[in-house]
Amino acid sequence: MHYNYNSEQDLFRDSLRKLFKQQYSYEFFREQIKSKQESAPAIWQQLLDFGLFALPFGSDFDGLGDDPGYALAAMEELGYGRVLEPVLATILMPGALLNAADNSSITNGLIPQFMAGGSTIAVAWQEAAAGFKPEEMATSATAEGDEITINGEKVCVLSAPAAQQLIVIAVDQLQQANAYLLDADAPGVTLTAYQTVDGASAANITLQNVVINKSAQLFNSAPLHKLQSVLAYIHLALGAEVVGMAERLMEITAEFCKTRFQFGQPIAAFQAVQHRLADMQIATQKLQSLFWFALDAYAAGDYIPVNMLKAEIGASGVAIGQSAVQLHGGIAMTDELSVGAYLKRILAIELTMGQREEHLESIAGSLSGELEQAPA
Amino acid sequence: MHYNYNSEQDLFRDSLRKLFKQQYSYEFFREQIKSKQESAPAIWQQLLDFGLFALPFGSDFDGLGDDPGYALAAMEELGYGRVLEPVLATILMPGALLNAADNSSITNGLIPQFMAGGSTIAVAWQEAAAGFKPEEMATSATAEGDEITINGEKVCVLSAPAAQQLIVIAVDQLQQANAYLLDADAPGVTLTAYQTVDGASAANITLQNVVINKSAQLFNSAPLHKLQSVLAYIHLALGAEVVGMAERLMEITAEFCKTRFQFGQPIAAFQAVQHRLADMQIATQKLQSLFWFALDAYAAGDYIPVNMLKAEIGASGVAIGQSAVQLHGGIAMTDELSVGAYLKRILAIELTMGQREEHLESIAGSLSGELEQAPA
Amino acid sequence: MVNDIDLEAFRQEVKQFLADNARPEILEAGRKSTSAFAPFKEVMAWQKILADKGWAAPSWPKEYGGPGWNIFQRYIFSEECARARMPTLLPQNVQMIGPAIIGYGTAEQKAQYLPRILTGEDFWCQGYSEPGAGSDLASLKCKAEREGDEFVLNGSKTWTTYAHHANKMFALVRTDSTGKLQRGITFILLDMDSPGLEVRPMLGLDGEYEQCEVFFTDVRVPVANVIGQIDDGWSVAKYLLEFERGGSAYGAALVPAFERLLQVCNKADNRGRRAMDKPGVRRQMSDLYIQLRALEHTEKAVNSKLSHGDNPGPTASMLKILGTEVMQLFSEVQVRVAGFDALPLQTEALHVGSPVAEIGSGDFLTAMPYYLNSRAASIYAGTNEIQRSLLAKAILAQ
Amino acid sequence: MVNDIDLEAFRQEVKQFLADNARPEILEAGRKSTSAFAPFKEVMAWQKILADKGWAAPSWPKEYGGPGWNIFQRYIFSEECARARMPTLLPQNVQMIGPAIIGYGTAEQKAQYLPRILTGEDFWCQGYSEPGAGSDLASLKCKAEREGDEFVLNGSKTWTTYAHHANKMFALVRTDSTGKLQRGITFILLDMDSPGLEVRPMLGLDGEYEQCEVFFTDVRVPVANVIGQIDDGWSVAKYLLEFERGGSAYGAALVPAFERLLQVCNKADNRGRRAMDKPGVRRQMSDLYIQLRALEHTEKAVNSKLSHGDNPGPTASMLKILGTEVMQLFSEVQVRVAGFDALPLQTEALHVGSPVAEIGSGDFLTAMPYYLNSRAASIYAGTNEIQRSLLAKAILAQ
Repeated sequence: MHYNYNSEQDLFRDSLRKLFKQQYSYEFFREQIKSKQESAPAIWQQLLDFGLFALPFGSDFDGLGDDPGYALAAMEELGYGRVLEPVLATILMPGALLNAADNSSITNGLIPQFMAGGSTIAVAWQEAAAGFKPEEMATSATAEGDEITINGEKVCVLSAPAAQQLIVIAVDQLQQANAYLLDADAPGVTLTAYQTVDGASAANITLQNVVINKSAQLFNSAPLHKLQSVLAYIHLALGAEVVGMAERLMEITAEFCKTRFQFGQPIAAFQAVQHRLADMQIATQKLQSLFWFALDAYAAGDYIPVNMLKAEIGASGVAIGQSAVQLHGGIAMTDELSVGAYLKRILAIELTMGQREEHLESIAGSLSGELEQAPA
Repeated sequence: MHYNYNSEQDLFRDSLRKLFKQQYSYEFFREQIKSKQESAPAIWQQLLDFGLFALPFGSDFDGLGDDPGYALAAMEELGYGRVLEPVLATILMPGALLNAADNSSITNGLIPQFMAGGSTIAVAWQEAAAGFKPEEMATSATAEGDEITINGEKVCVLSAPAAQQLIVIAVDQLQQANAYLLDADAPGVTLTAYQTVDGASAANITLQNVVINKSAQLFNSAPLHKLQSVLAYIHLALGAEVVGMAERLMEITAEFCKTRFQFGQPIAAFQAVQHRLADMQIATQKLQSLFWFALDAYAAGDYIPVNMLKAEIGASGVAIGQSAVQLHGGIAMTDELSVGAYLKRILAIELTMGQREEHLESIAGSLSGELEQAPA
Repeated sequence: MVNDIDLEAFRQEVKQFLADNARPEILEAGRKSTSAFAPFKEVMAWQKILADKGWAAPSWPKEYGGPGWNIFQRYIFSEECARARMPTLLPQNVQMIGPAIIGYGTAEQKAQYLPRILTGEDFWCQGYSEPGAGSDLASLKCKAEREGDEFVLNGSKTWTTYAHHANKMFALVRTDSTGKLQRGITFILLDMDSPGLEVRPMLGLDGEYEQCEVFFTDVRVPVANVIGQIDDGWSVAKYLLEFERGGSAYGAALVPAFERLLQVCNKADNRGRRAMDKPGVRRQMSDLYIQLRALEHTEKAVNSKLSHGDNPGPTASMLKILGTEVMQLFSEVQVRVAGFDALPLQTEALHVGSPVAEIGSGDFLTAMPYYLNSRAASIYAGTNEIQRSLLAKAILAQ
Repeated sequence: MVNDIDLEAFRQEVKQFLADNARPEILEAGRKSTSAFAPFKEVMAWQKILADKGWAAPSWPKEYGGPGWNIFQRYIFSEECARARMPTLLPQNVQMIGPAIIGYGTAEQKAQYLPRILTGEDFWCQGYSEPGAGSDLASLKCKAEREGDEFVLNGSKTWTTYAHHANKMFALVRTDSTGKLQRGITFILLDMDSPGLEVRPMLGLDGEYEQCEVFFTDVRVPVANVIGQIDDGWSVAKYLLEFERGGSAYGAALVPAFERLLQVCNKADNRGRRAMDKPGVRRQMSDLYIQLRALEHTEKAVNSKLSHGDNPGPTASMLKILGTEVMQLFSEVQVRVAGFDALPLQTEALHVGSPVAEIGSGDFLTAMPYYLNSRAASIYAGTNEIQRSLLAKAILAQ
């Protein structure tokens, strides 16, 4: 059990922080939002130079992914700097799925290509009614002979508008969840693209009788177990991002309270302000503590603590964002300051991959002995 | 819709307040607790002189119960003064059941006798596992020929140790709930008596093959509807008591904060203290508002708002009690001040006749169109 | 006292009027409102319709154009407007400057301004806050120097909602800085097209322009435009602030909004599943419903104790806290029920008459901007921290 | 650094020792503890057993009798003691006066007091608070006037837990009232059987006597009993308070308590129904579990950054707030799960060795007194309001 990154990860983190501090100002962020560009080529290239494609992959592929700490350190910095670059959507999510895949007819060729930046893949996971649990997806993958036909509707598929390929989570005739690779422009795929409230590029996707080859199925054995593992990885990544945001919001807000004068003194002199700051600090610490706990458990194959981290984002995370706005007052209601951009991102994360209440229910299921993880 | 008692009820309330202020000091309360007497004969006699037995009964019996305002005004004052006298347990609960009863072979004789103070009756309602909803009771009433056999276990039957008769809520062979009158010393009735944490006299009761006559059943028609109506009446009474307690705790606590000095000033000078007082006031107002809303709806036969009042006791009510203790500091942890006695009573009410979470579930059932009240 | 039957008849009369007069673009503006400030053009058109009927200012005394309703009628009117999803009238005219002129204006000022306030021919914005004077309003610095029959204004204002739509402003300006901060403030009226006045709209969190900064450079305003006494504008402002806090009926708007949300929660999807079947949604809706009813009946209880036109005093602080916090709770529950539907940014689809198609189920177009804008509710009109201190002061004074 | 396998072996060693040494009356005292203060006689017997083993003071440096464990071992030890339901050692000896003497005592004082603190031959109480000096401790007035080699004490103390059981007291007394409040306070040791000293126990909310008032009338104490410098007792007290706030491992006690509660929630009744099947219980347990784990890992994270014997400084305030508020949350969930079982007052059945039968299922004998006593947790050792202010001060100093 440890409560910090290792020194190499810390160095990595410091480099990213320096990069974003120097080149990713809030002014820059605003321009990106205005121009509806989630990725800035100059920044993205520097991230690739840092070797970000190595993050989700294991040593088999000369990646760093056997220790998720590198990826999480990156996510924390993306959160801290409120950086829009789609590392999670275009590297970590598809990368983790490919890394977990045991269908070598796909992985042998695709992974090296993907790691070299030669393929952009978006992951079509969530559904409006069915939510985020792989085993509950309504999207169907019907096998017949050598072909599989996909039907369903996916929502909020991040970075989909620019993707060449999609990985779609669907259930087969036996209600067994799996992941399927397909071309983004395959017949029957329809995208409704949009910018999200937190500045990402996304699409809702309709899949109508999309026919793919049987070999496009990522998992041969224990598919649900692997999907749950990737899901936990995504939850951890979102958790790291929120931890980074919480840390930055603490700094910004404390600084503001020291310099904003009302009634002849800095507002930090008021007990109500002090106590709200204290509560923000405690909430930040809770998220940090749950993050390390979840990471440790994840490594041991126990994902309930990851649910706990994700659930707490919906309480402590949202509270930190809202408190930061409240303490800043009216100015935080405009895009003149970055505070609102953090709140929007935190709330979007709460609405993504299972809300607090859904995770509370999963935890209760585990506590009451009803819920078990899929066997490996 | 009105948000106050009528002038006659206000006069009644003022009289009770005066009585308790003059004769029911906290010192007196402590003595009652120490001697394990929930009722003080001198006080009780004065309450009877006020005509308290008229409260639950309608005009058919020359009672005041057609307008529940009188009973609720009394409950509010019992709360305000933190008075132990068992008005709810020995007058309102059995009285409301008898008033609702349509078995004239019981009511004709018993009601006049009861109103004259000639019979003490305790109501055995709640069960450890099954809770408080009449239709969910596990206690069974099995009819055969002219006899009914009662089996079951009741908990926290208030004022049972001194009662001559019991009214027991039980379900018959058709899972239909009803109320049954029996002698407290009937064969098969076993009491485990105790003082409750809030100073009441109570018992857990085992009913083992208690045989009664068929005529001991209170309700011939629409028994569940009548039981639900009495239940709502009890909830309203508990709500009134909490409103009275909240009002008193506000006064006590505001006064304390003005006179308790720390750091060279009254603690009321601290913003944290001020804001907690403000939150107590808002919580008190919410309970008051829900109380009037519930009363109005109760009169119209809609009991969901009564559930809302009871549910809010578990949030706002408990918060007021806890905040009062917190603002008083250590001294509230002793029995030197009355604050703790109020908190204990509020908490006991939260644990009685359905906790907050159970009522939230009932309300959700109603909102989602699942739950309906029993037909009249 | 009006009895229940009268109220029910009144409710029917309101319903009928709304049904007869709800033009499509006005309804669309109501449906696309994401804050207390509805789309400008359409809400002003609606105000004109109400003014013609004599219903534009429910809380005004009859002699100035109010309909003479009691508190329950006013609540029913607000509730039915919200239920029909009419846009809420902008508060600046009828709830702010109107009561100020009624309370403190001269006969001439009343005659000059009130009719155009009612019809919306004039639209007023509020020039109170400044960059350095938010919660601490009394420290405002925007200077008005007397030159003969005129004041010359220099300085700036901020958080001036819809200043870019307004032709008039009521403002607090500093006419004396020698004494106590609250002294030397004057309440003054001015034209937005005055030379030297400049408006800069600010982009809000929801991607829209509601709030503005206003800059004054040698702006000349006649002394006759002062409301109340020179240097005594604080009295007018305080009076108005309590109106602003206490007067509005949050519950009347939120209860119908809750009914709509509940309807969506009870709708089955194509697999027969309803949001209301999820434990988390059940519990949130259940608690929210309690808070809403507590708010509604607190508003009714408090207001029913006031005579017509009375100012609620410190109780206004409680209504403001409770109203805004229940509103925020509603916005949080709604955005969670909306889920993925809340994520697409739909600024363009939100414009009245927009040809851009809505993304998602259509039930939650406003859920996210409403959530974001609701964050301002605990900041505007005196932060809820200030309100709690005011409320405590009243408690401790007893 | 100790690796995982060592820790597991250590855990087994602790478990074994506890199993071998848990005498029935000690276990009963653990099971009947309703606050941080276990039944006196039995907990002191348990301290003696631990002292014989060398485990009575896990956080003390080895040279003074500590076992030399690292933070993870200490956490495991606390956790296993809680899991076995051993009574928690009274904090006054090992967590309070011990560290004070280790940090500020002379060699003679260490030799004289520490061994008997460890074994419990001496039991110490804490004379800090006074009727007029609670949160504002520095305003304490209990006077100590110098007469030759002695101080003469007059005044009173309150909230002196278990003073009626103690033979020793460490106290803060006023030796100079001319300067700043924090100056002129002296940390002094005294005997409880000193002439002129009187103890009055106070009845607690739970019906038990834990807290006492102590009155001093010309009580004579040798000057040699001062710890640290005369007039500089504030430094000692501050040092200790941070130990008191930061040192204890709330999570280590609460996680096993949660496990027991969960077991009860998962138990089916005779109709096959479990508390865990109720939506409200599910949600409360689920959230509580998150809070507990967050607490546990915050304690471990903070403490693992401290070297042996370090003082946690302002972070201690965070640990105190988080620990006590999660404890209170636990107590509230537990009392709700207990339901009717929490209502009987069972003061007599709670005494160790009592012949009085327990009422109810037996799972919740302590639920209500524990709930009530937990209300003190946000008051004692500096209210949580004070802690929040301290924490904010640290945040703002960065």
